[in-house]
Amino acid sequence: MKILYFSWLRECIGVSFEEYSTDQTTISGLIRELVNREPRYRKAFKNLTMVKVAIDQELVADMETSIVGAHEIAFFPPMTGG
Amino acid sequence: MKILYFSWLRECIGVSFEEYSTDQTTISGLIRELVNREPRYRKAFKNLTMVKVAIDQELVADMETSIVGAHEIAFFPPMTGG
Amino acid sequence: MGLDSINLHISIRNQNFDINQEIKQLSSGNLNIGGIVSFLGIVRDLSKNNNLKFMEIEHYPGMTETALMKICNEAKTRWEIQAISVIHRIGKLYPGDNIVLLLVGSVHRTQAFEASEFVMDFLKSRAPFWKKETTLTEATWIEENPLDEQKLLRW
Amino acid sequence: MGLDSINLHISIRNQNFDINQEIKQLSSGNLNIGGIVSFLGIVRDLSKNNNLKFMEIEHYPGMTETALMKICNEAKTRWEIQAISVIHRIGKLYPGDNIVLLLVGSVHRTQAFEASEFVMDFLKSRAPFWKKETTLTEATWIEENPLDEQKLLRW
Repeated sequence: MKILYFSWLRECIGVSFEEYSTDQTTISGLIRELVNREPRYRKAFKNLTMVKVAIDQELVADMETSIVGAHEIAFFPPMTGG
Repeated sequence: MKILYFSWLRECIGVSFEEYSTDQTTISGLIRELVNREPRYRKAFKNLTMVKVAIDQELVADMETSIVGAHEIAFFPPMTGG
Repeated sequence: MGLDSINLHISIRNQNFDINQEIKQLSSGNLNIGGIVSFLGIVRDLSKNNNLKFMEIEHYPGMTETALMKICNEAKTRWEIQAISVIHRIGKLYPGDNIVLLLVGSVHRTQAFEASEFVMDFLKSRAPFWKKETTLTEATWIEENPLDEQKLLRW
Repeated sequence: MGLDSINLHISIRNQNFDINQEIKQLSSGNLNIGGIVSFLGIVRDLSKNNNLKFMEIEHYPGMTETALMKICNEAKTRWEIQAISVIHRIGKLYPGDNIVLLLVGSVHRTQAFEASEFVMDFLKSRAPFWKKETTLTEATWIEENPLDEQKLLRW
């Protein structure tokens, strides 16, 4: 799958996207795995109330949502458009 | 005083304004006097729910409002701007 | 207080307006205006047989300006807005022509939206304008929509 | 149904827009549109020391368009509106620059006003845009206004 990062999450992790394979089946599982990878992920996901997630370009509110079969997962802070 | 007519009241009465002197002290008194003057006034003021009044360019809702000292009285149908 | 602290612009006229230019004028010199809500009214053909030739708009010079000033000042006391502009055309207008342009500038989006609705609702039923439609077959004065008067009750 | 019966236009881009031209495009060929409500968002200097140099807007290509389409279609099912246009700029913008233009055309004024507020409220908190402000001294990502999320509850 492809993982995308936007805004300060992108700056913190240092890439705008990466290809990634995981056996994790939920968003929270994926985040746990990333956080254990490197300090930059730990820093980015430090405060999860500041992180929003989209699976295949659809916003999801529940961190226990399944990511099985997902092509694209995006992490970003609350939106500030308009 | 000056009496002004707008929209179909103007068309019905045939003038856009006229100078007028009256001993009447209220709007309803003035209308009664006008109606007794000529058929064109009777026709214009036939249905008073369709007639609005402004005294010195200020809309008034009550037909018993005093016109004593007024400089300008206007009769017109409900507004349809915008 | 009142007119001093708000940029208020009212214009009743025959000529058309340029929206870009009006917006530029409204926001010029005020970088606090982060949002401008506008309402543009256009002549549409509401006649039964869709055969409107033109519309004529009459108004009560003097009272119109006073009534609009009053409405805008009331909006200014109720909402946090920085600037209002109202342009209303009079005379002969054709289908598709612009009739009215309201611009409300504010720091806060919601404030500008509410103030705009307020001004339009009162402009419609309290500013002395009257419209006459001429179709291919007849000329009739537009009648008040009873809903317009009802709308005022919500404010 | 959905997109068929409504004139829907969504554009995410670097370049500025011309409001006159966008309005012309929205109302062209639809004389039923008697009113157009618009919201124009402009870059303003909200930094503490009033020293904003520029703003950068980032977005999520693909998701942005999908999210806006969804918002506009929802507005279309809730209100009687004939046309919606949303233009949102991305990239580097300076104080006074246009950011966003929303146009909603309708036969009924009130419908257009409500639909516009709805679209702006959801655009603000549900469309994937992020703003970063660079002042003379620092660069910071704008934080969400908690009120924006609350505003969604009224719909």
